[in-house]
Amino acid sequence: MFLHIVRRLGASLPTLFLVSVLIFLLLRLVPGDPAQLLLGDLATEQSLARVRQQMGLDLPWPQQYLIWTGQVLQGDFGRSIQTGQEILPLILRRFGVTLSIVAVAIVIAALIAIPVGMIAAWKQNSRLDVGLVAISTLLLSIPSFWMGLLLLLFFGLHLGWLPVVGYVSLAENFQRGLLYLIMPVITLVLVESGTLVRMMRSSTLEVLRLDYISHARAKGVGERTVLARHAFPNAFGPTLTLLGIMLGNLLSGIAVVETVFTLPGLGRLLVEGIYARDYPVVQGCMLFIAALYILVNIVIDAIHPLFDPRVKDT
Amino acid sequence: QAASNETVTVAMNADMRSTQPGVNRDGNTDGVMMHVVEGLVGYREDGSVGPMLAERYDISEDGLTYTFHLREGVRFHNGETMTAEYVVWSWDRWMDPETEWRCLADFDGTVGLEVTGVSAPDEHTVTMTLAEPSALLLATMARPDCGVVAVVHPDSVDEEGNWIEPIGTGPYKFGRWDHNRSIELNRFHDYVSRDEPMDGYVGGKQPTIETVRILIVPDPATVVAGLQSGDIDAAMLGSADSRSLRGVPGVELAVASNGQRNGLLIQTQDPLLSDPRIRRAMALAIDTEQAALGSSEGLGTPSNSNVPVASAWYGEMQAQGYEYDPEAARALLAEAGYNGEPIEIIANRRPVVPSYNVAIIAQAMLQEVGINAQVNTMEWATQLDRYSRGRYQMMSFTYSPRFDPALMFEQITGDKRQEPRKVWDNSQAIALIGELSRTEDDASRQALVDELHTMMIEDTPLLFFFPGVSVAAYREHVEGFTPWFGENPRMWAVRTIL
Amino acid sequence: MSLDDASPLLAVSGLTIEINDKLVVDDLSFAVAEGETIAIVGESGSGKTLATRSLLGLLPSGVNCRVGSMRFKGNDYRLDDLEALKTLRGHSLGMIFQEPMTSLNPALRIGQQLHEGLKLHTRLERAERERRILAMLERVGLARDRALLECYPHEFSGGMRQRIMIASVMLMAPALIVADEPTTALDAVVQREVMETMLALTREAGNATILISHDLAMVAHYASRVLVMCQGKLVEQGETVALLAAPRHPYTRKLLDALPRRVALAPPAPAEHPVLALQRAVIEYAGRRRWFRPTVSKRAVDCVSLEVARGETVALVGASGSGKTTVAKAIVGLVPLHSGEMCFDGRSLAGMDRSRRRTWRLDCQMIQQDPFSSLDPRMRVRQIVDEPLRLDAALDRGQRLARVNEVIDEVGLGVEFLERFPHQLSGGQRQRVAIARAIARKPRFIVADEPTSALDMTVQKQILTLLVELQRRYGFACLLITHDLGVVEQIAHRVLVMEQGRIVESGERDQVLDAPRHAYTRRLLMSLPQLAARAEGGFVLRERTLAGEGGAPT
Amino acid sequence: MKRLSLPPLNALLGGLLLGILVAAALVGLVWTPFDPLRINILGRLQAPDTLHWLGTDEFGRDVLSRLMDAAFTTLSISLLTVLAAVFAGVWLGVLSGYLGGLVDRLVMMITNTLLAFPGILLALGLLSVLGNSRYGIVLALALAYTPSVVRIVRGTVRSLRESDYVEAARVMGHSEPFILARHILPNCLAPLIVLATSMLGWAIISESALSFLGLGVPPPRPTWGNMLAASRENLADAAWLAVFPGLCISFALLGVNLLGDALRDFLDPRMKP
Ligand SMILES: Nc1ncnc2c1ncn2[C@@H]1O[C@H](COP(=O)(O)OP(=O)(O)OP(=O)(O)O)[C@@H](O)[C@H]1O
Ligand SMILES: Nc1ncnc2c1ncn2[C@@H]1O[C@H](COP(=O)(O)OP(=O)(O)OP(=O)(O)O)[C@@H](O)[C@H]1O
Ligand SMILES: [Mg+2]
Ligand SMILES: [Mg+2]
Repeated sequence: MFLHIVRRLGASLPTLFLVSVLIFLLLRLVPGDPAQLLLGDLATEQSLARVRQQMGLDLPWPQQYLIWTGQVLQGDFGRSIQTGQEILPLILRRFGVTLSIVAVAIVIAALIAIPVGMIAAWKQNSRLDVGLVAISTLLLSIPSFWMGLLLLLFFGLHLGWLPVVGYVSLAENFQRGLLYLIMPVITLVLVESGTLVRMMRSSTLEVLRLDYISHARAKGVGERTVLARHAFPNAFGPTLTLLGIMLGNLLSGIAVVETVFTLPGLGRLLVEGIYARDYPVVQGCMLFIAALYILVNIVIDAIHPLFDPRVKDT
Repeated sequence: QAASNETVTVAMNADMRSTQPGVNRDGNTDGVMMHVVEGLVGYREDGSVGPMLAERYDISEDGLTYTFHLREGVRFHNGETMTAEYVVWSWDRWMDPETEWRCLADFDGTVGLEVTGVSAPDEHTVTMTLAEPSALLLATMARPDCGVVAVVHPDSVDEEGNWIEPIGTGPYKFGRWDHNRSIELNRFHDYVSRDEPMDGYVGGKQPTIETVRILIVPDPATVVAGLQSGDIDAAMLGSADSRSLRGVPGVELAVASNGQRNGLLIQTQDPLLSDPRIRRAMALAIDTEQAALGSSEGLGTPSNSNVPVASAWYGEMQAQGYEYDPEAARALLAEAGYNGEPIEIIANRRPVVPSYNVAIIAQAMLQEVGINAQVNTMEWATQLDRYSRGRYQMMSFTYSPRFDPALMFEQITGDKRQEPRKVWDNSQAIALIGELSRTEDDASRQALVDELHTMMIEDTPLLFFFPGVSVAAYREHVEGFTPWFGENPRMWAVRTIL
Repeated sequence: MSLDDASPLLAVSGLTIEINDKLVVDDLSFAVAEGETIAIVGESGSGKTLATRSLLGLLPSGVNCRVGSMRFKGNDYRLDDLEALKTLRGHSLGMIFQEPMTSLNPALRIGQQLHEGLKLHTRLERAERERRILAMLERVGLARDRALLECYPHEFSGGMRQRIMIASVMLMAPALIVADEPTTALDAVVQREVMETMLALTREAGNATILISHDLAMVAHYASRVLVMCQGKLVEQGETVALLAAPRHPYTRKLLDALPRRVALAPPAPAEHPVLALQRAVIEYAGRRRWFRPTVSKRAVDCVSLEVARGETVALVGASGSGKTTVAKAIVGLVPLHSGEMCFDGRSLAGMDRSRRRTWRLDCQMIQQDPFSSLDPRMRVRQIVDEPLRLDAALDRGQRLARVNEVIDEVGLGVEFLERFPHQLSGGQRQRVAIARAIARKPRFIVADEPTSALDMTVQKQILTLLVELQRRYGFACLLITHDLGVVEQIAHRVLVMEQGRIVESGERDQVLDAPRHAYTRRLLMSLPQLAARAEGGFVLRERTLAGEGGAPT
Repeated sequence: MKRLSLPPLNALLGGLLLGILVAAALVGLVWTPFDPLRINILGRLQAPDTLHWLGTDEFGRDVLSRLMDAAFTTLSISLLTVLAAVFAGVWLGVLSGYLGGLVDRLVMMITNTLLAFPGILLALGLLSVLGNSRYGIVLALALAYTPSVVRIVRGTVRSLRESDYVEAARVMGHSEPFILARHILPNCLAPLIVLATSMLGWAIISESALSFLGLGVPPPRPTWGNMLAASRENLADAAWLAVFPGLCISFALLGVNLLGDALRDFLDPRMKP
């Protein structure tokens, strides 16, 4: 399996290359000059030229690209134009924040959604099922930033139970750190579990129709075992794929949630980088995210056969 | 808030850029650094220059030699005593092109002012010589964006000359910097204060708070929430955000005008807008008072002047602006043959400036007299790009504070062919500014400032409506957190009571 | 064993199932004695599956209204008492399902699935369970190999999976086994083998069996009693021999009529050239291309020659995967010949110019195996039948419409079907539409690839009759592909037997069927159960006797 | 277990919700209670009352009028996005699925690249290039969604290409373009429609999220997203500014989701009579 992953990673190199070219071009085409932004409204031609030269922004694009990729290949993502920080550690630190939220949220969402979805399917068309489907459709229809705002208003301001600003990492102070994670995690859990419940429900329905479920029942297997042992592994396949996509999207796309809760995550780093035209930061983030996305998908593909042995053959 | 004066948490909307004053900086960086480092001189509350590390200074008859007499007993954060030797060392470091000091060009003759030599005749005296007399030396030295030409200890850099961390003489020592999250400043217990009362960045400073925690919170709504919940003790806010804090128990507000100027830039080279009658019509169409109050939650002070109201240079003359006269505006438009051609006003929605509000309100008023104004919001980076290329018709823009009137006018005036970002291209004005920067006598300077103001109002290359508004919002146990001409908080004046 | 046994193993009475106010099983009562094998036959949709599933409380969700009771081993159960029925599952009542591809859980190793039942119903140690499982696997004809238990279902063929299914049910030694069309999805030879295995096992264990099928001839072989269902009702039941000899209900008679019977066919008129001739055709499928490795191509058809004359039907039979469909595809131009020659009216296709080749294409039509996937689900019947006519430039709209009406009538569907969509038709009706589409342009040659294997017996009969009738009218040459010798008996003039891409036997129909020379042909024939018509009416089971009886089931 | 008939209910409810919003959008094109852009400095931040049913915003603009105006902007952007994505995706998907070979590999490489760029990021990047005009957003979001369309169309085309009825059409002698147009494309429709409805939902969310991050449709033109974003400044004392746009977004999504579900059920062959 390890070898398989390595091979898939190798196969995704052309994609990464394309991604890097795209990112690079995209950024250069955007109006806005990092040097100008750095110096503000009083920049003079000389000072601008000096900053550009310092950042290597005065070189022709192909040369800039080659320098950048050359450095990246050596594991050096460069330094931020704005803050001069080294980018790779910066990305990793910010990613840690995002990851801790997303990972916790996805795990909780999956733990809730999978049994709920299966029970809804098992009790198809019952009142319970209709209720669960209605709730999950409702949750699905609330954008995360709106949900976050409402939570913030209620738990942070109205009840004052949870801190509304700042962030303390878990490593720093575990208990306080947890407090800062609660609302973002709840937001993501609520929003994502809607999708997951529906997915799990429909794939379970699909599976419950099949003969091997009847066969297991005919053998005298109890309903709980039928669901857990016979239906689950088969119904989980599509949900797993969805989880992968979701994870990929969340790891990069929770800029809005990070904005609402002012979390120093990867999404905000990217958005701020874009605002500040901090080329190295944006390039680094996007490349990192693309690689992450590819990696997540590969890993998901790799663990898929655990749930569906047929996949291995294709 | 366990005990009085223990810790105060201040919110700041973005992280600072570096710890090297005047090099890689922005307004926030300056704000933090002003707690850590000091220069020979600094700005007072009203934008005039006062001594800081210098006890006093003399200027020679010919205006070419400045002699600074240093205060005695001032210590660096590492315990060493500040002497003339360190002033010269610091100066040399800033003037070294390697350092990439932002203000290098302002002192090496590139722009005009040229310092030819700095020396230390004795331990407590520093002399500076100029190539030509200039009124701008002290004003430039006092600029926060130049890092007030900070006097720092050589241990601030390593053997190769790379910057490590500022070891200055300010009331606070630089503590911990957790990028993008928080900055900690620790009280400098051995700080020796001047005797005068606090005045702007100079005067007496009595740090009392042990730890100042500066929290980076980009989102103003969150700052508001944090102030309400008590997670944040104090913050400087824009006028719009302060509104929701009015009447909130436990939170107090204080308002002051600052050195920013908000207004609409007009591209005088635009085929349509090159007609002074149309520009004039716009000026007459806008009710300055309404525009100022409406876009600042009623906190701004209406003024068409380029000199902010809180400045020492703001006088009766500067209070003269445009009369609101929509009828006259319509007549002028008709005269100019304006025919409903669309005019684009570029604005941005950065939370720190009222750019968008000004544009929206101006749009409404311009439309009232038949000017087809259309607001187009852009991301700041894009707007700034347009600004620096001069590619716009109109633009809602906020100028960052300058303390000296010559610098204020220099911000807006210049030759567009050479510097497209300049808005007011008037050779007569350029000459006047040159004269202003050479003149030292206050009365003559005021006369020049007045003349420039009148010319600007006449020419209408841009429309100022009001200077920026700083709102200090703080929990009620915080004292001395006051807004002022310079926008940044001054924590050395703050104490807490429980 | 007979009905008047004092206490039967199972006695069902008043079983009624309703779906949306429609009775799909109507007051069904029957009994099964200890150790007896009975069969339930009836056309598709007659309620066989639902009736038997309800005994185990295994009705699909949404189907649940029922009345009825059953007496099993002296205890009474209400059929709507799911909890009570659940206690019977596995060790008392076992069920084997129709579709081997979906009856084993693809996510679990077969060892786990085999252990599961035993674990539930016995207190055996793991080692002992495994011993039994391996023994059972051997009994059903698989290797006694522990490694098998580690495999997943997808690693087995359909026949093997069905054997595993049977093993898993038999392991629990239920007193009564319900086998719902256990072999319909398998090819004839495998079907026979699986059936034999299953019944040998049940007989050995003294289990009673309910065998469900729509193939009367097949079940007659194995069951002592037959129940005939029609539209949810039990219309007739009795001892197999007696029922076959004297069917009373018209529906039973119709079922029996549908049995394949050899009929004399008018020999085709002699012609100068065969319509189609294939000479030493070789067809290869490109293997998967890999970088830096030679591409291995697969030879699906190896040097096949055949001829079909005007008005003649030639049957191509062979096991699954022997290359029959490939030959058909090559003829209609869907896959290219690797080598060899194809001639049309005595002229080689390779030498023809484009327009003549096109004429040939237009003159050659195909009827596919699966009526459910061969019609575009988004088109109305009229559009479907009209499709081939659109290429005939000589016809205008009106003429095309007229032809469509004519053809649809010829295949036995009324014009009222023209506006329907395929999903609104039954399987038989769909296949008629497919035939209408094929003959609409009056082609000279038709390839029919297993045209009836997806249909039930009665419908199959109708379709074949229709084909014979249409051939008589239009005189097209027909290449019929099938693995069902019953079909061959009914309509083919000549037979070609294929095995692994080669033709292993060919000849006149009677000659091949009565005196097969090749072992594979014999096996095929052996697996075809036969009922013979009696002179005095009714039918009797007939054992096929072949000259030089050879190959036994593996 | 009691049977509740769900499908008609969700179609009804979804249709109703979307219907109301679409009607509001269409009415908003020709008439709104007040001019949505007209500011009234004296009437700022008025709570909902009989004159301004949904209150006024920080410039005294009528919230109801703005919501109606925004409805058209938001819905038309989402719709255009989906149409553009479907149009581009179908072409690419068909080409790549039908032709296979080099074209296929090229198209798949590009789609994979785009997929590795998570949607909203791609939009973010593109928006800065294209400028955040309405069409910039449509283009950016469409580009982000095209890969999913390509994938689904390509998959369907590849499976249909070998299907029995396509072979039947080939045997009849029909040309490949004819088969493509008549048999393959129409049969891609069902999965496409289902995908398109969920994309409509994503587009509404994405447009709002972009506006929320300040990259969406530039104000003063209202969209639900930028109204919601702007409301944050006055969250504590003008909650209606946040509530109503949020509700509109949620209703639109709910409508789309419910309708999508109903459509999915309807198009599912198992549900057919
Ligand atoms: N889940 C279901 N929902 C609704 N109707 C059903 C369902 N299952 C079966 N039916 C209907 O019940 C009737 C009896 O079906 P059943 O499956 O018992 O027939 P069968 O005799 O087993 O047919 P076959 O030979 O095709 O397997 C049919 O008309 C069928 O359409
Ligand atoms: N497209 C293909 N690519 C590669 N190999 C193929 C392809 N189609 C068929 N084959 C192989 O060619 C051989 C002959 O297949 P073909 O479909 O002609 O058999 P068949 O006799 O029609 O079988 P069945 O009775 O199951 O329909 C088989 O081994 C099959 O696996
Ligand atoms: Mg059945
Ligand atoms: Mg075949």
